[in-house]
Amino acid sequence: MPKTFKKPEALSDQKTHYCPGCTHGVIHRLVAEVIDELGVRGRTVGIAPVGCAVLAYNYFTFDFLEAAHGRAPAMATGIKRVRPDLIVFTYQGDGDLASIGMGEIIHAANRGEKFTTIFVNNAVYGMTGGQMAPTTMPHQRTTTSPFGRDVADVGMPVKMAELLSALQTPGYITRQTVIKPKHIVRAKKAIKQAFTYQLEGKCFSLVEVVSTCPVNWGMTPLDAIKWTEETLLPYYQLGDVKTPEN
Amino acid sequence: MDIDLEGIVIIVGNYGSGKTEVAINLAVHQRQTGKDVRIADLDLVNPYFRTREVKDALTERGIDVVLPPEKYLQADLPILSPLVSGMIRRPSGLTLIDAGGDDAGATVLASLADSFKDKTIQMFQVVNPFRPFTETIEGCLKIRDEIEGASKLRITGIIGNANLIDETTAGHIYDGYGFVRKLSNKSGLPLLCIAVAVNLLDKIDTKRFSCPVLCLERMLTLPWM
Amino acid sequence: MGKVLMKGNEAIGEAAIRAGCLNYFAYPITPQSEVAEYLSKRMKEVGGLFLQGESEVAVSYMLFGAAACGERVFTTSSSPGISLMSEGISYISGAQLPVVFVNIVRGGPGLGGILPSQGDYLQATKGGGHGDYKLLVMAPASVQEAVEMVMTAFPLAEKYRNPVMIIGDGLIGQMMEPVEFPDHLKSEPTNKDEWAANGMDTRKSDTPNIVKTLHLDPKILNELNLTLKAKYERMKQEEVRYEPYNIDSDYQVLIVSYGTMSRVCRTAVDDLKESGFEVGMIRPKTLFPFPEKAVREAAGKASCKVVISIELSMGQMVEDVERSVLGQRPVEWYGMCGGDIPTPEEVMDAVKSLV
Amino acid sequence: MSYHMSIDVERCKGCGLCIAVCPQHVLELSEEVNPLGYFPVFQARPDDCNHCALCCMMCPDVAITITEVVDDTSAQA
Repeated sequence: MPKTFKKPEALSDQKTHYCPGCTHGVIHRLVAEVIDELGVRGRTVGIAPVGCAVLAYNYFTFDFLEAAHGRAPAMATGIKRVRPDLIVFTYQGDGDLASIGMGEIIHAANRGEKFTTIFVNNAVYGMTGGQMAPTTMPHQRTTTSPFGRDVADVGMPVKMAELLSALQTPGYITRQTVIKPKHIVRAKKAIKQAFTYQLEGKCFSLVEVVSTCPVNWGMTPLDAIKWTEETLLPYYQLGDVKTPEN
Repeated sequence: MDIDLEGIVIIVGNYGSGKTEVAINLAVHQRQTGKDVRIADLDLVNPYFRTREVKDALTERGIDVVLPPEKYLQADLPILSPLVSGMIRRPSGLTLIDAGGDDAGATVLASLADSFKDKTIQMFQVVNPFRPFTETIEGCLKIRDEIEGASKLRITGIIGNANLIDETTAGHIYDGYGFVRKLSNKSGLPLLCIAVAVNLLDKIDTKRFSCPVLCLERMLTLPWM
Repeated sequence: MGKVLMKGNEAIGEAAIRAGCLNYFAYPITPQSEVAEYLSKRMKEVGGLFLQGESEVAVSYMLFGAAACGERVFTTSSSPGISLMSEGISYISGAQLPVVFVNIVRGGPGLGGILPSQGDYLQATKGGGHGDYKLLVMAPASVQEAVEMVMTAFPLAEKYRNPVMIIGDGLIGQMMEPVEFPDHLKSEPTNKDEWAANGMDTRKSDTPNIVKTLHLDPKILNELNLTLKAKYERMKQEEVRYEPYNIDSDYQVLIVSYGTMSRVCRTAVDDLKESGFEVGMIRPKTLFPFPEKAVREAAGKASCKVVISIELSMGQMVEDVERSVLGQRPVEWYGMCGGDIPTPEEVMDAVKSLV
Repeated sequence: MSYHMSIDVERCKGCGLCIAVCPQHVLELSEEVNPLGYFPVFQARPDDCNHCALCCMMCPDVAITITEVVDDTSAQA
C-alpha cells in the first residue's frame, strides 16, 4: 500500500554528525515520530548522554538537557520529581548506561521513576574511539581489547535488559533492534508503548535498541547489519523482557 | 514536694527536647540525696552533645557513667555497651538511661527487652514546647506513640523542659508549665517535675507549680562559653 | 510566629522551606543527617519533595535536573559527600543553574572524623570540581545566621544563576539556639523562561531551551568562561559580607576568623580587652567573595602589628588573608583540625604570643 | 492521486541501507559526490518504485521522503 513519508516535526532539520549507516539516526526518528503521534512535543524534555549521541539536543525540536557521563537517569529523576507533568526521556549508549552510569540506571529503575530510557547498545564505545564496552562480545576486538574480549579477564557482556528486569519494581523493559524494516516497526511500537506507560504515570520504561557501529567495528554498513544479526542478536535476544503487568 | 526516683528510669523525648541535660541533672540531683546513681548513654543516633561529654564531671560527683569503650567514643557507630544490659538486670539505687531522640533513638530500647523483662520501669518523656513537632499537645502525643511503638515500652510520666536556652524568660517557664499540665491531663500521665535553669530560679515563683522543680545547671556547654 | 529552639541542621531545613524551596534531594552523612530526617517529616506537611538519592553523585544530578527545569532545589551534605558532588557542582556551574548546597563540614582528609572542622575552605572557595568556576560561599556563626543565609541563598543563586554554598561546621549543624524566621526575605521573579528546559508549553514558546555544558567551539567556550568571570567579579562588587568586631579600638592584633571558630575568638577578644589587651577581628560572612578590602584596611591601622588567621584547618584561609593584607603586616596562623575546638584561653595565648 | 519520492542529495551519506531493503531494486549509488563528500543514492529505475516507503524507514538520515501529489487525472478518477 503506497504511503507518504516525511520528517517528523519533533526532529530538527539539522544534518546529524553520525557516520554513514549508523542506526542512531533511525532511533532518533522513531522517538520523534512517537512524540509527534502522542502530541507531547511541547512538554517533552530529552536528556542527551556522553557518547556518540552527546549532540542529540541539536537534532530534536523540544527542550533538552545534556548530562554528564552516565548521570542522565539522575537528571531525569530530578526533573520528573519536580515536574511530573513533563515527558522525560534519557537517550544513552552502552558505555554511558551500562558502565559509568550503572548505579544511576539501576536505582532509577528500582525507584520506578516514571521516565523513559532509550538505551542504544552497539557493543562498543563509539565516541571515544572504539574501546571495549560492558556489552562488547566475547572475542570481539576493540581498541582496548586488541586480542578480543577475554571473558576470563573482564567477564561476560552485560545484558542490561535482563539485569534491570530482575528488579522487583514493576517496569517495562524491552529489547529491540533497527537493522531491518520489520524490526523498525516493532521498535517503534515498543518506544510508543514505553512513552505511553510514562504518560499514564504507570512505570519506568526502558527500550534497549541493539544498534550498529560500522566505523568502529571496521565493517561496511551492510556487513554491520549482518554481523548484528549473526553475532549480537543470538546473545541479546529481542522482545519484551518485562512488562508492568508481570 | 521533691523528686524521688529509684530503680530503672529511662529518659526519652524528641530530638533536642533536652533529654540529656535533664538526665544528667537528675543524676546529679539524686546523687546529692545520697543515692547510688548510675547513668548510661544510650544515644546511638546523635553524634554530638551526649552524656559522654560530661563523663568526668559526673564521675567526680560519684556517679557511675556507662559508656561505649573509650576508643569508640567519637565514632559514628551505633555501639551499645554490654555493661548496659548488666546494669539493667541488676539494678541498685537509681539506674538512669539516657536514650536517643525520637522513635529512632528509642528503638535501641526494644533490643534490650530481655533485660527489661519482669522489671519495673519508669519512662519519662521530656517535653519542650518551644521545639518543632512538640509545639502542640497533638505533636507531643504523636511522639509519645512513636516512642512507645519503637521502644516497646510504656511512657509513665512527663518532664517539662520549656526553654529557649539563654533567651528563656520567666514567661516561657510559666507558659511551658501550663502546656505540660494540659498534656498531663490529656494523656493521663503524671508530671514528674519541670526543669528550670539555675539562673532563672530567683525570677520564678515556684509556688505557682504543683510539681517539683528540677534545678538545671547547663553541663553540655559550647566551646566559647 | 515567635522564637523556637532549633538545632542548626533542623533550622537549615526549615529555612529552605520558608524561602520557598520545596524540593530537597540528599544522601545521609554525619553530622548533617538531621536535615534529611527533619525534612522527611516536614516536606510531607507542606506538600514538598524529599528524595533520598542512591549516592551524592546521583543527588548532584537530581539537583541539576530539577534546577534545569526552573524549580528551586537544594541539598545538604558533609565533606566526603561534597567531594562526591563536586563533579555535579562543576556541571551545575557550567550550565549556570541556581542550586543551593549546604556543607556541614567534618574532619578530613578522607573519612577524617565526625567532629567540627573548617577543612573544606579551599574546596569551597577555589573549586573542588574541574574547570574555571566559583561558588558564592557563605559561612554562618550561629543558628539564626544559618537561617538567614539559607533564605538569602536562593534569591542570590537565582540572581547570578550560580550555585551558592553555605559552609557550616559540624557544631553549627548540631547545636541548638533560639531562632526566628524572617518573612522579609522574599525573592523576585526570575527570568527562568529564558533558559529553563521546563517544556515549551509551559512558557508558550516554540523555541527549545537547551541546558548544556558542552561547547566544542573554542571561541564560544571562551566566551562562556568570560561570562562566568564577569559574574564572579560582580559578586566581588556586590556580595561581600563580613562583621567587624572591636575594630574601633587601638588593637595590636587583628584576628580573621569565621564560623564556630570566630565565636571562640570573640570570647577571647572580650577577655583580652578586660585585661587591657586590644584585639580587633574581621569575621568573613562570605568566604567567596572574601572581604579583601575590609581586611586590608583593618590590617593597615597604625596600631596593628600583626594579623592572624584562626581556623579549624591547617591555614587554608591564610592565603586569602595574605592576599588581602598585601604585605602591610606579617600574617600568622593558629588553629587545629582534629575535631577539638581551641578554648578561648588557648586563643588568648596564641594571640598574646605574637607581640 | 499519485506519490512523489524525493531524495535529499545533501542529507544522504551513501550508506546504502536503503538499496538493500528496496524490494523493487530501484536505488543505486551515484557516481557524483555530494557537498558532504558522500556518493548519494538515486532512483536508477524510478518507474519501478511502488512507494512502499521501506527505504524511508531504513534511512538513518531522513533523506528520503514521499509526498502525495494531487493532480487532475486522479481527481477525475
